[in-house]
Parts: sequence; structure tokens; C-alpha cells
Amino acid sequence: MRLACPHCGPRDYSEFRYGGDASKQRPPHGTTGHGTGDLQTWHDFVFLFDNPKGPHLEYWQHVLGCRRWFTLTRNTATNEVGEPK
Amino acid sequence: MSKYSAFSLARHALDPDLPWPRAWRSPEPKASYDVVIVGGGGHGLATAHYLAKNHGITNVAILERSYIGSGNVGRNTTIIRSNYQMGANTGFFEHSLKLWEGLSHDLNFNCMVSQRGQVVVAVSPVQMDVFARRGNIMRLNGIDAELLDRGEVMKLLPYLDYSKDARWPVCGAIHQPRAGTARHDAVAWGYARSADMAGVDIIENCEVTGFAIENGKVTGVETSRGRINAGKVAIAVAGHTSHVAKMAGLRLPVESHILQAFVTEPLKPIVHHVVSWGAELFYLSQSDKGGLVFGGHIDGFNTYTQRGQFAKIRDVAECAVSLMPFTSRVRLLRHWGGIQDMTPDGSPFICKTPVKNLYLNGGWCYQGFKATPASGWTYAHTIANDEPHALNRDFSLDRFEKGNELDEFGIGNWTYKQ
Amino acid sequence: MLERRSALAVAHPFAWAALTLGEVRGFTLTQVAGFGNFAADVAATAGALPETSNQAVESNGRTIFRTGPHAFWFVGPENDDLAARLAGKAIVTPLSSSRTRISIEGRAAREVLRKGIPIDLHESVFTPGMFAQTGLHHTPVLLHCTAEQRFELYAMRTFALNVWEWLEDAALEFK
Amino acid sequence: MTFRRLPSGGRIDRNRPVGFTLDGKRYRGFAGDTLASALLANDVTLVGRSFKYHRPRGIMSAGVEEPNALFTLHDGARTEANMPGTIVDLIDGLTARTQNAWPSVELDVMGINQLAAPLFQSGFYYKTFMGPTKGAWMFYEPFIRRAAGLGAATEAADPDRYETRFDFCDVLVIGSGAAGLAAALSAAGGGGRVLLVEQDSALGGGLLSEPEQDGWLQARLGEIRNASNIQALTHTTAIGLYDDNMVVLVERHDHRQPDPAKGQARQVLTMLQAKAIVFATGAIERPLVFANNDRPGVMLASAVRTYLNRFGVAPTGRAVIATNNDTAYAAAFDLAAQGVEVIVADSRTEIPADLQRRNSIEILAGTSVVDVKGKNTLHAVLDGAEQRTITCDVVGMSGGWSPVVHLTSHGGIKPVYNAAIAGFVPGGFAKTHSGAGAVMGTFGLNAAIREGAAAGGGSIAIAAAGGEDRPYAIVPTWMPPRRKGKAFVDFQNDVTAKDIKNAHQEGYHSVEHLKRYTTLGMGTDQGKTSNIIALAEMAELRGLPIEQAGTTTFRPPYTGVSLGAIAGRTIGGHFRPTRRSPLHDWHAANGGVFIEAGLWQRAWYYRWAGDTPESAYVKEMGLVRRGVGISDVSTLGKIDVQGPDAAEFLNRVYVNGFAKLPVGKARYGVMLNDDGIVLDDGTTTRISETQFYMTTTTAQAGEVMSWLEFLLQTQWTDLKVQVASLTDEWAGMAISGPKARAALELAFPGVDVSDAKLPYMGCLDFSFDGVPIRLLRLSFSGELAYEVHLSADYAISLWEHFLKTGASLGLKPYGLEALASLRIEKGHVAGLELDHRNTLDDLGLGKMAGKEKDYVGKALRQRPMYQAPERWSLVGLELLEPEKRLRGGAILFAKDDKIEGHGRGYITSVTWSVELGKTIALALYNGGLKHVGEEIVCAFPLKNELTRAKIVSPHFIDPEGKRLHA
Ligand SMILES: Cc1cc2nc3c(=O)[nH]c(=O)nc-3n(C[C@H](O)[C@H](O)[C@H](O)COP(=O)(O)OP(=O)(O)OC[C@H]3O[C@@H](n4cnc5c(N)ncnc54)[C@H](O)[C@@H]3O)c2cc1C
Ligand SMILES: NC(=O)c1ccc[n+]([C@@H]2O[C@H](COP(=O)([O-])OP(=O)(O)OC[C@H]3O[C@@H](n4cnc5c(N)ncnc54)[C@H](O)[C@@H]3O)[C@@H](O)[C@H]2O)c1
Ligand SMILES: Cc1cc2nc3c(=O)[nH]c(=O)nc-3n(C[C@H](O)[C@H](O)[C@H](O)COP(=O)(O)O)c2cc1C
Ligand SMILES: [Zn+2]
Repeated sequence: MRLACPHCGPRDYSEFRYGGDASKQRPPHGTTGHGTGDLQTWHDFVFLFDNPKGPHLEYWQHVLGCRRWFTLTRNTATNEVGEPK
Repeated sequence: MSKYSAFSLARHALDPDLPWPRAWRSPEPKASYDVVIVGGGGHGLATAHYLAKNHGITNVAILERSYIGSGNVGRNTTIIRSNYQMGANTGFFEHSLKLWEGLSHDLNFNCMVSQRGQVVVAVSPVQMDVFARRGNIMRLNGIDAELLDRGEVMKLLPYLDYSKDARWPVCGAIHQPRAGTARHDAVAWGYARSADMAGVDIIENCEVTGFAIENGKVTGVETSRGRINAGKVAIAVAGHTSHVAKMAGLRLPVESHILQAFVTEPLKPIVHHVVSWGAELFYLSQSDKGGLVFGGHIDGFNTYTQRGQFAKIRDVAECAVSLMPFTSRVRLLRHWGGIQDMTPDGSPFICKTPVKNLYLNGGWCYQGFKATPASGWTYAHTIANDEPHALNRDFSLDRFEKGNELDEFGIGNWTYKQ
Repeated sequence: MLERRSALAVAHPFAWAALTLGEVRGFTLTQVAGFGNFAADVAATAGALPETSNQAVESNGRTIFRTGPHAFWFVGPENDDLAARLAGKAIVTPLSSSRTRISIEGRAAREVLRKGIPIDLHESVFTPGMFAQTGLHHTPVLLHCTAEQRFELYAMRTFALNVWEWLEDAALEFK
Repeated sequence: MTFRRLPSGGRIDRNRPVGFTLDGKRYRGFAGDTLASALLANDVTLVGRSFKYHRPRGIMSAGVEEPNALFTLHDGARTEANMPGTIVDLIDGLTARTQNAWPSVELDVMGINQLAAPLFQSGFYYKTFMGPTKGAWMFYEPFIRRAAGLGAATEAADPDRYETRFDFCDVLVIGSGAAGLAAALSAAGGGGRVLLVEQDSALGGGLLSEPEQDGWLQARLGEIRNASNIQALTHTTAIGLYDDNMVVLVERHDHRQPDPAKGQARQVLTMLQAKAIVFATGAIERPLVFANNDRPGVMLASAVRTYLNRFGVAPTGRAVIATNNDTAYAAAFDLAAQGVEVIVADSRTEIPADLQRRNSIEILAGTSVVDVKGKNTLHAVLDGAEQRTITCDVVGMSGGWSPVVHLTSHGGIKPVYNAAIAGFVPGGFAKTHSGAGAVMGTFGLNAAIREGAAAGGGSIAIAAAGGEDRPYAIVPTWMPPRRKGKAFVDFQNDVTAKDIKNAHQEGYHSVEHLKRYTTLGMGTDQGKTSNIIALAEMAELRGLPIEQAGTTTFRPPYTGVSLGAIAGRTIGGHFRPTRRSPLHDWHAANGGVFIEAGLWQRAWYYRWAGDTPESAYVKEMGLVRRGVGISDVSTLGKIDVQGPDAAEFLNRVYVNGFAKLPVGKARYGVMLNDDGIVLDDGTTTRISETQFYMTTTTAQAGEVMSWLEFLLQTQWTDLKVQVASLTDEWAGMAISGPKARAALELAFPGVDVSDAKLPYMGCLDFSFDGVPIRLLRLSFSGELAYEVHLSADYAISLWEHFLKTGASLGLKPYGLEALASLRIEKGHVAGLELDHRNTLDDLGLGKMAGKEKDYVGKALRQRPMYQAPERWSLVGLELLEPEKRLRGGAILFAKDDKIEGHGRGYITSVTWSVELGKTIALALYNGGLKHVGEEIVCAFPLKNELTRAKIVSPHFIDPEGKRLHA
């Protein structure tokens, strides 16, 4: 597989580190109180995944290169990779 | 005459025209079943067998989208063991190993359960301590385990790299003599044949495409071969767990990742144990056919393609040659992938779901093959009684909400981390 | 008196017909990063900055690499005081000790590098002046093509001796 | 005699004779021979015994598809099993052995298996070996294992060298037959970089066996040589196609006998990234299925032709050619031209007229070979209009051709059935892929050339070959024409037509079940000659069209690849990179003994203190507790955190507050993961309002760095913070012990390091001899201690300076073992406690967490079970039975507990306490410090030990921290 780093351009998959589902919204910082509703939000954010068979928005880091984190859409049914952001 | 034995084999040898009966029928689906099991892998088939055997429930269908055993039960590295240290895992996997020990008899199908022992090679004194903890827990739970020092490992596995050149030294090992391998396909076929004989319908080429859910209760499934009604529906689709559960509106702590596996040309017996390595996840055994069967880590990203990345293939070959330098001249025959249902803590689910009468079995990560008998056993219990067996009570969906993770390997709640 | 010591102090540079392996010592590596318009401030002090992520620029006796969207490496002479001169204008991190600069030269240079680096090193593609941040033997490196048959590899200091050993081993067939 | 070397002809070099041995017997061949052709030339036709039935086997093919003629090559550590003789270049001194037979292939004792053959039908082992007792398989398995397997490997390490490399090209052409040559030339005309790979020892593909096309071939080879932008590699197999056009190539140099001492690799693996790929992989001939079709002397018709034309080896007297298609006639004509008597048995009733032109050949239409009898001589039984038995030297068979679609389908595109050629062709191509020639089912030479030229881009015209293409006709036959006798489909795995019938009867219908139940296609040849026949037979039994039955999945590698080639040089000492501290060379030269810590090599202990770690570390600990020691802590992760929002950022990632940390002060901090589990700890120092110097544990340094980058670049993009790793830039050394300050004063005269100037958790930046020094007053050991950080370049020099100036104080180095033991005495947690399973509270650090502020992990650390009082949390243990031992990994029980189950906790770390004069440990225990003072039992059943210990505070020494503040 080849992934395009938005800074360095297309590179071999072995230069990257995977960062998981990027479609999930991290709860904003500073909102964590002690209530249980909050717990639920965080539970869902950390533990639940859509894990789709098809387009998947995900994080990658060009860890052996410029160390940039970026997102791209990859089709999990074919591994076809889209443009990075 | 359907029982398999040396005698029946001889009779067929003498009379070549005597037809063998089918191992399992291929019936047309009925309109309705008491229990519909989605997924004809090891777990689905075992569940059907134990539903019939332990609970007398036989009006059961297994729906398999392809051929039975087409999933991970047919593509794993066949290691069975019960060296688990965290809470519920210990008893569950030991129960499984005990069932393995009697499985060929139970099924009247030789599953080639080979208790040749598993040796996990430690590469540092610290790792020896970590292994000791595991081994002690095993012993305290009536499970066999031995701690080996370097000299003992040299005797058992003379072909490892003990030279100064080795990147990591062999410090010792933990050994479970009762661990070993089983013939993966036979497990699927044996369970299928047994379930079929008990009256279970095994329906291949039948993909579940949706669930009929009324008032929060499941009443049947939609399939590529039409609607099938069901009193209860049990999911056991391994790598496709999220995909199928989503049809019932469930979002799960599961990600699907590819794990690759490898087999070499057949050789005369040379590796007599299951050998694993503490430097990196790597495990190798020799199949009865003679091929070295081995594997490593997941590739590390979500995918449903059963093809892996070559970079990972290199990692695994590097492990093989570094740990066992003789393998350098052995030729790789074939490599393939399977889609693993990875959970954040590495432990599975066998449980009820928020949808009534819908049950879930999944999240098996690297370990679902060895779990097959106990998984079927406890899942059948859960389905039959609408409540978990003592052995699978902790394999629940809400354990992350509760903070009740079972992190066997100590890698934290991060599915794709290796 | 404190003395400098290279990570390759125990390594043996060599020069064969097809390959020369050596170390470039005595340079100053300054990482310059920042926010917003910092690049303009930096350029005012240090000269024009490169736009592209694969072409190094020589300016004021320094080689400048654009190492990230908001980051640059300045490789200047020993005792370059760039860091001090940029203080307050950008985020400056001196990294001279953190990278070991290995030179690889000769007609076998590209082939030796191909054994570890997953980028296209063809002479029509990776031409003098170009650089890439990539991996060699699982470690990050910056590879700079300084001439048709000469390269400089910036390896992480703590891996440098290992990278050297790796290169030495890779080069053996050209001895 | 059945085969002989012709006095002339072929592509062998008759001026270069080559000697080799088979089973110790000497033979001669020529350069250009394969092992197989040389054996045939020597009339060696029996070369092995079959897998299951131990039937005598000969050479069936002339290529990679060979199922039978497998040899063990070389001796000693270079032993290599299961090599098809058909792809082994003959080299001088080659030693080969036959396999799977004892005492010899002629007299194989296991041949009696043939008598019991009816018992050994496919899958028989699933039906038996189950009794009498539960574990019975363990009794039978060794026999089965010994009987299975083909050749034997050696346990010795491989002495050869392998190389891996990356490469790129514009157009990759796989296969150098007519189609591939045309494609490569045409692609080169476009100006791009063209790579042409051929697994065989020479370019030319099928043309190498067609002397009449040699003119065309030589002309093209000349053009290829002259094209500066074509690189053509022989002995190079494209083994697999991976995502995004990565093709893995393996080039074998075995025939050159490379010298590993000179760095020459036996095999070179290239990970090639190609912009476009042309598949010109040709086709493989299929056998016919008839009784005893596995007898030595029964060969593929095309192989007979190849041995004749390429190697100059011919049957001596008479040949029977059995076919269902046109192509076998070429072999018949060529044999006849050599004076061999040829009888063609063609199962078709109508034979194209142009094939019937030679009257020297007897052609029997509507006739099949149904059996082959005889042991040393072949008697082919023909059945057609009449029954005839013909005594002959060879039976050349052709059941049609299977295009080599393997690589085209590695990416997931299934091949499709083409009834016109009775074979599967590529089911389509990705955008940048194309196919040409026989792989597409295009069997005409000029059509293949045209297709190749087009696939290569069509930029230049490629000359046509001589002669006209003739249409290809086949009437497929799959099933054996007669029921009696073993008719093999998969020769290597001894799978017969009967086995397929059985599998069908038992319900193993899907092609995948058929394969797995019978093992068909699972041998070293991966069913190259058998798969299509088998699935066609199964389709016929099921009454399905072949296209519905489909193929099994083609998987890489196309042909077997030694694991050595894949691993390359990334093995042994180079398995993973070695990371060395800037002080490494000093340790190595001064009695430091190293231990692996992840990728790092760390100084474990020093010889000055002892010759074993056990003796040395205690002495080194004593040094620190009573005097002063120096230790290398350069492996700690070190991160430069800068920017206007740096304080806010750290305040978010650490559980404790960093916003108000004064400039010049350090603080111990703990980070959690989002799930509330402890990620890492370390001290972070504020250098200025906007700059911090963070340290992490050695193990988590990479993880933490990536995590901080992740948060800044993707989640909190509004924060103006930059992070940079300083792990390699800065060296670190700890100066610890009651005399530490004195040591500093001696080392840095004139620098005020008094308690007032540099209090506990203080930081002092100064310059020494022109080199910036960062002096931090931190303590891991619990003693008065400092960490000195400076540019890694000067590390050894400063370290030596310390040793020199501190000599009067007795300053000496201490290693990792002592470092780790000192922290146990102090009750500091480290790797064994930070094992990704523990919460802040488990480690007794709960009080650190900010109540008011938010921080990573705050929400989920409050999950009910994470707060449960019965969680296992950090305690100290003291050994109560001095004659015994405490061990890491021991399981803890309360005094009156039954010793079984999971216990109440376990020991994480153990040490001898120099200070207390006894063994102590850190442990996690149910309920933790609530149990201080209780006696417990430490169980270590692996060594049958039960040891009594007492729960104490984990802060064994100086709990008030007086020493730190001294
Ligand atoms: C390469 C590899 C090596 C492994 N090695 C080991 C090992 O050594 N030891 C070990 O214990 N475990 C191992 N595992 C894990 C183990 O194989 C799996 O955890 C286990 O087999 C999963 O359970 P299963 O057998 O029921 O799954 P599967 O066999 O995957 O069964 C799931 C079935 O569900 C079917 N299905 C999916 N969707 C639908 C649908 N919509 N409708 C109908 N049917 C559907 C699939 O076709 C499939 O047949 C390995 C896994 C892999 C991939
Ligand atoms: N049935 C038939 O009549 C038949 C069959 C095959 C070839 N041909 C004739 O051969 C001529 C050209 O055919 P072609 O060029 O398509 O095929 P070919 O068989 O001549 O060449 C294919 C080449 O590809 C090589 N190859 C295959 N897989 C490879 C891999 N993975 N890596 C490296 N090399 C690999 C083979 O060794 C072979 O040399 C035509 O005249 C065609 O008619 C005819
Ligand atoms: C334990 C085990 C042993 C195997 N041994 C062989 C073997 O000897 N020969 C072979 O061709 N394939 C072997 N395979 C691989 C299968 O052919 C097949 O690749 C695998 O089951 C995955 O299926 P797929 O390739 O059809 O997707 C083995 C698989 C497993 C799980
Ligand atoms: Zn990049």
C-alpha cells in the first residue's frame, strides 16, 4: 500500500503509523465533569467503532518521515486509498 | 452406517462401491427455526453442536454466507493453549482445552488434537518474571505450566539461535505441555457433521443481510435466500461482527483487522512443539502434513480485505529466520490473511445484546480458535437459558462502561496497537 | 576540557573503488518552527526559505531543508549562531548532536541505499539537491543527494552506529 | 534405454560439460541443462516416490509446475529440500538426492502403502486414529508425521546471504515469452524505465522450445540488449502482486554460487513499485487423467518437446502423444523429425486437416490413452475405434492449457472461465494493468506479439514472426476415460479422480472444501497442473457449468520463496536496530555489561562491582546509599515543548497541574490514556514561560511523542505549541548519593549548587567549558541526587570529568540493575508497574490528580470498577523467611486463604535492600495499603515455593523525603 503524506508525497506504507478512526469527534477539552452522562460520551468515543466495510476516514502519521499526522479515506473493502488531508 | 472408525474404513476399502454418507446435508432453509445462528465458522458450528447435545435444542439453522469454515476457523495457525492469567479468561480457556482433549471422541471425527506443547521463549529477565506470573496463575488453577531455563530450552529446541550474534538472547521459556495444535478444517467439519446428525440445518451460501426486529425483539433474519423466522438469533461472524451487528442497530467495541498466516513446503518432522517468541509476536508449529505454519502481528489497520502488506510479511520472515536460522532455506509456499475481530482489551464477547433474543459472540482477536469448544459450550448455554454461563459472565458488552476490562496482554485499550 | 565525541567514534570510514563511507563532522543543525507568519521573520534573518518539501536550498552558507509544513532544518557550519539570532522570532531547537551525518559516495551509492530506503533513487528522479525524510532499517533518516553520486544521510544519533553497521554490511559486495 | 542426448541441437553448451551426482552416483550434463534435462539425458527416469502411496515417479514437466521430480540439493547446512529438478540450473559439483524413499527410489519399502491404498482415500485420517482412548492421536501422530512431509531440512543455520531492496520502474513486464518481449520493446519505445523479469534461466519463454522461431527471438533479444531503458532479469520470479502496484521479485543467483564472505547474495528480493504492469506470464499445459498417468515416462507433451528442442534430449524409439487439443502435434512433428516413431491418440473425433499432413505419424482420432501398464517399460493402452497396447519410451500428454492467471488475481480479481480455450483467463485488470499472450488465452504467436505490443503502450511497431497463426482447437476432457486404476489429478499430493468423486459423495462440494478435504493443490506446486482439472471434475459431478464452480484463491508466492530471501539481512544481530546511548562507548571500554531494554543496549552493571549482576548491583546500590554514584540515564525520552500555549497543553496531558509551575522548577507528572489507564510518568521542567523540558520513561518515549503530536496536530489545533524530540540531542547522567552535592562542587567549581540555589526539584542552566549544562535536582533513588543533561557530543567527556573529579569521593558508575533496585527501595513505580493495566489509584498516585481541571483520561478513570476498593494497588513487601526468596511473578494470598485461583495480587519487582538488609518487593495487592502490617503468603508454584511476607508501605526508605531535600 502507498499512502500520500500531505507534506512529503506518496510513500511506502512502512513509513507510517496508523491512528484509527478519524470520524469520531473527541469530546471538547474542559467539559469533563463528574456526571455519568459524561462518562457515556467518553465511553462511546473511546470504545465504540463504526468499523465500516467501505470508506473509512482515518488517521495516519508519517512517523519515519516528517511526523505529520493527517487523515485520509480508505476503502476497507479494497484498501483503495484516497487523498490525504 | 455413519460412524467413522478403522472398521468402517476397512469396509469401504473392501467395497469401493459402498458410498460414504454425506458429512452434512445441504437442506433448503425452512421458514422458521427456534434458533438461527449467523456464521458457519468454528464458533457457530460448535454452538449448534452444544445446543443439541447439552440443551436438546435441535430446531436450529446455521446460515453461512460462503462455505462453512471459509472464515478464520479455516485460516488460523491452529494453536490451542490455556495459558491465561486474567480473571475469567483462565477458567474459560482451560475449559476449552479440556473439551479439545475429548473432542475427536465427542464428534466421532478426528480433529487431530495434538498436545505437543507450547514453548514461549523469553528474551529478558524481566520477561521471565512476566511469564512466571502467568505460569503461577496457571498452576494455581490446575493448569500445567513449567518454567524452563536457557539450558532446558536448548535441549528442547536445539535449532534456535543461541549464538552471540542473536539480537535478543534466549533467557528461558514458559512451557505448557498440554498445549498444541488441532486440524482447523476438521474442527469445522466435525462440528458440522455432528450438528447435522442431531438435526441442525447447515445452510451454505446464505448471507444474512438484515434482522427483523419488532418492539426491541428479534424475530428473524433477512438473507440472500429470503426471510427466515427465528425465536432466537445468535451472531457468530468473527471478522464481520461490526458489519452484521450494525444491521441490528448495534455499534460495538470491535475493529476488523487483517492477520496474516504462512505455510512452507512440507518437510519431515523437525519442529516438535509450538514455538512462540517473546521478542515480537511470532509463533510457529509444524503441521502434520509437514509445512511450517506461522504468523505474527496483525497488519495494524482496519480492513476487510484478506490480503496483507508485504512489510508485515517481511517482519514475520525476519522473526522466523532470526529465531530459527535453519528456516532461511525453507521455502514459503503460501500466505494468506483472515479478518480478525479486535476488541480494545483483547478479550471476547459472549453475551446478550440490547436487542431481546439477539445474542453476540465475537471479538476473538488472536485467540478464537483455541476458544472454539468453550465458546460454543457457553454460547449455547447463554442462548438456551437467556443468561450467561459462569464461564462467560465477564465477556459482556458493558465491561468497558464498568471498567471491567480483561487486558490479558497488557497492551491497553487500543485495538490496532501492536 | 570537554571534548566532542561522535557517535561514530568507533566506526571505520573506508574508501573503495565503488563506494566511500564517511562522516561529516562539525556542523550546526538548527530546527526552526513556528506559528503563523514566522517564516517571514526567519527569512529576514536567514535568507529565503524553500517552498518545497523535497528540494534543499543553499543560502548564506547553510543548507535549508523544509522538514514540515511549519518547520525547517538549517545545517550550517560549526558554531553557527543562527539559534541565538532567531531567538524570539521562531521556535528554535538546536539538534546538532541529535543527528549524525554520514556521507555515502561512489557509483554503488544508490544501490547500497536502495537496500534500505523505500523511495525512488533513480538518478533521473532523485537528483542533486533533493532530499527525503524516510526510513532506513526501521529508523527515521533524512537523505540528501549532494551530487550525482554522493549522498548525506542524517541518522538519529543513538541509532547512528547501527545505521553505519548496516551500511557497511550492505556495502560488502562492492568491496 | 528410453532417453538419450542427441548428438547435436538444443541450447546447451556442449563445450562446457558439467559433473553432478544423484544419490552419490556421478553423471554428466552440459551448461544450459537443468538437473531434470541432464538426468533424462542420462536416461534416469525414476526420480522419486510419491507422497502417500510411494508410487514411482519421474519427470513430468520442464518448468515450475513440476509436481514429481523434487530433489534435496546440496549437503550440510546448505541442504535444500523439495527443489523441482526442472528449475535447477545444472552447476558443476551439484549434489542431488531423491526424496521420500528408503532405501532407494528403486526399492522403496514404503511402496507397500500401495497395497493398502484403498484405505488411504482422501480424508481417511479424519475417520480413524481416534481410539481406543481420548488421547490416542498422540500415539498415531508421530507415524503420520514421519510418513508425511517430503524432503528433510537441516537444523543448521543457513550460511548464505540474502539481500532485499526497493526499486521503482515505469513499466514492469512479467514473462519474457513472445508477448513479454513485444511488450517490453514497445514500452521502452515510450521512453520510460522498463523492467522485464523472467523466472527461467533465459529469455524467450515458449520460443526457447521452438527452433523455427529462433530468428525472431534472437532479433528481439538483440533489440532488448540495445535498449538503454530496458533492464531484463532472468532467474527472477515475480512472486506476488500487493496493494498499489507493489510487485515482489526474487532473483536467484544460486547458479553463480555466490560467496557470502564477499557480500554476494544467494538471492535478492526486490520490492518493486511499478507505475504499470504487463502480465505476460504464459500458460501451463495440463496433464490428461487416465489410469497410471503418473508412471515415469508419462510427461506433458510440451515438456517432451522442450527436452527435445531446448536440451537435445529425446526418447530413443517410440512415443505416444495423447491429446485433446492441437498443441501436442508440435511435439509429435518435432519427435518424428528426429526419427522417433510417433503415434498420436487424439480424443477428438474431428482433427483439423492441417495437422494430418505428415504421413510419418500415425494419428488415431477418437482415441484416448486409458491406462499405462508395465514397470520398467511403458505399455500405453489406447481405446478408440479399436483397443491397442503400444510399447513406448514416452507418453506425451496434453489436456489443454491453463493460463498463468495467478498474479493477475492476487489483488482480488477472480479469473473467469473461457470455454473456447477451456481455461480460466484474467477476470479483469486494475487501471494500470494489462495482459498479453497466452495468459489471456491468446495462443497464436503473432496475436500474442500484437497483444504484447499493445500492452506495452504500442509506441513502436514490433516485427511479426514467421508463419501464420492457426486457430487453437480443444475438446476438453476432464474425467478419466476408464474407471479402473489410479488416475491422478494432483500428482504431488496423490489425489486421484476417485478421491474427487469421494469428496463429492461426502458433500465436500465447494472447490474450497474439495481442496481442503483432499489436499488437492496444496503441494509445493500449488496445483499448477491439477487445480483446473479437479474443479472441472467437481463441476461435472455436481452438474454445474465450470464457471459456476470457480477456482480456489490464488495466493502468493507464485513459486516457493526461501524465507531467507524475504528476511534478507534483517536477521541475527541486524534483526532490529540497536540503539546506543551517547555513553555507550565508555561503558563498553570500562567494564560495563550490557542488557537489552527494548531496542536500547543499557549498562546493566559494571565489573568494578562484581562479575555477576547479582553480586554487582548490591555493591553499586551501597555506593549510592552511602557515597555517590553516577549512572547513565540518556535513554529517557526527552521532549522540547515550546509555544505560548505550552503550559496549557501540559496541564491537559498531565493529571496534575503544570500551568502554575514556576520557571526553573521541575515537577513529577503522570499521564493517562483516554481510558484512564496510566500511560507514562516523568519530570517536566519549566525553562521559560513558553518552554518546557519534558522527560518520559525509556519504554514509552516514542509512544508519548506520537501522542503529543497527535493531540496538537489533529485535536487541539488551536493550541500554539511545538514539540520536538531531544532524546538524541541530550545525554543524561544521574549523580546520586549523600555525597552528590560534593561531587558536583568538585566537578563544577564556581557553580553554586547549594540547597538554596538549587533546591529539590530545581533546575540550573549554566555553561561549563563553553558547553551548556542543564542541572536538575531530581531523585529516582531517594537519595540526594541530580541529573545532568548536556549535548550528547560531550557526554563521555563530562562523564570522565565526573569520575576524575569525584574520585576522592569514591564516585563510581552504577548500572540499570542498581538503578531499578534503588527505586524499589524508594517505592517509585516503573515499567513493571506501568503495564497498561493500572490506574493512578492502583499506583497510589490518585492524590496527584487535579480536582478542578480537566485532563486526558479524567472521565474514564472514574468508571465504577476503576474506583472499586478491592482493586489491586501498590504495596511494599518484606520477606519474613530470610532463608527463602521472593520472586517477581509470585502470586499473593492472605494468610488463611486457600492457595488456588488468582490470589489477591502479585509481586512486580524484587530486590535486596542494602538499606534494610533484607529482601523487599513491590506488589499489587487487593485493597492495597489497607492491609499494611498483615502477613501474607507468596506462592510460586512453578518452583513449589510458598513464602511468608509482610505488607508494608512501598516507601521502604526515607518516607519523609529528608534525603531528597538534604
Ligand atoms: C491468520 C490467523 C491466525 C490465527 N491463529 C489463531 C491461533 O493460532 N489460535 C487461536 O486460538 N486463534 C487464532 N486465530 C483466531 C481464530 O481463528 C478466530 O478467532 C476464530 O476462528 C473466530 O471464530 P469463528 O471460527 O467462528 O470465525 P469464522 O470462521 O471467521 O466464522 C465466521 C463466519 O461467519 C460468516 N459470515 C460473516 N458474515 C456473514 C453474514 N452476513 N451471513 C452469514 N454468514 C456470515 C463468515 O463467512 C464465516 O464463515 C487466528 C486468526 C487468523 C486470521
Ligand atoms: N496453448 C498454446 O498454444 C500455447 C500456450 C503457451 C504459449 N503459447 C505460445 O507462446 C507464445 C507466447 O506466449 P507468451 O509470451 O504469452 O507465453 P510464454 O509461455 O512464451 O512466456 C511466458 C513466460 O513468463 C514466464 N513467467 C510466468 N510467470 C512468471 C513470473 N511470475 N515471474 C517471472 N516470469 C514468469 C515464464 O517462465 C515464461 O517464460 C505464443 O506463440 C503462444 O502462442 C501457446
Ligand atoms: C494450518 C494451516 C495449514 C495450511 N497448510 C497448507 C498447505 O500445506 N498447503 C497449502 O497450499 N495451503 C495451506 N494452507 C492455506 C490454505 O491453502 C488457504 O490459503 C487458507 O486456508 C486461506 O484460504 P484462502 O487462501 O482460500 O483465502 C494452510 C492453512 C492453514 C490454516
Ligand atoms: Zn511526511
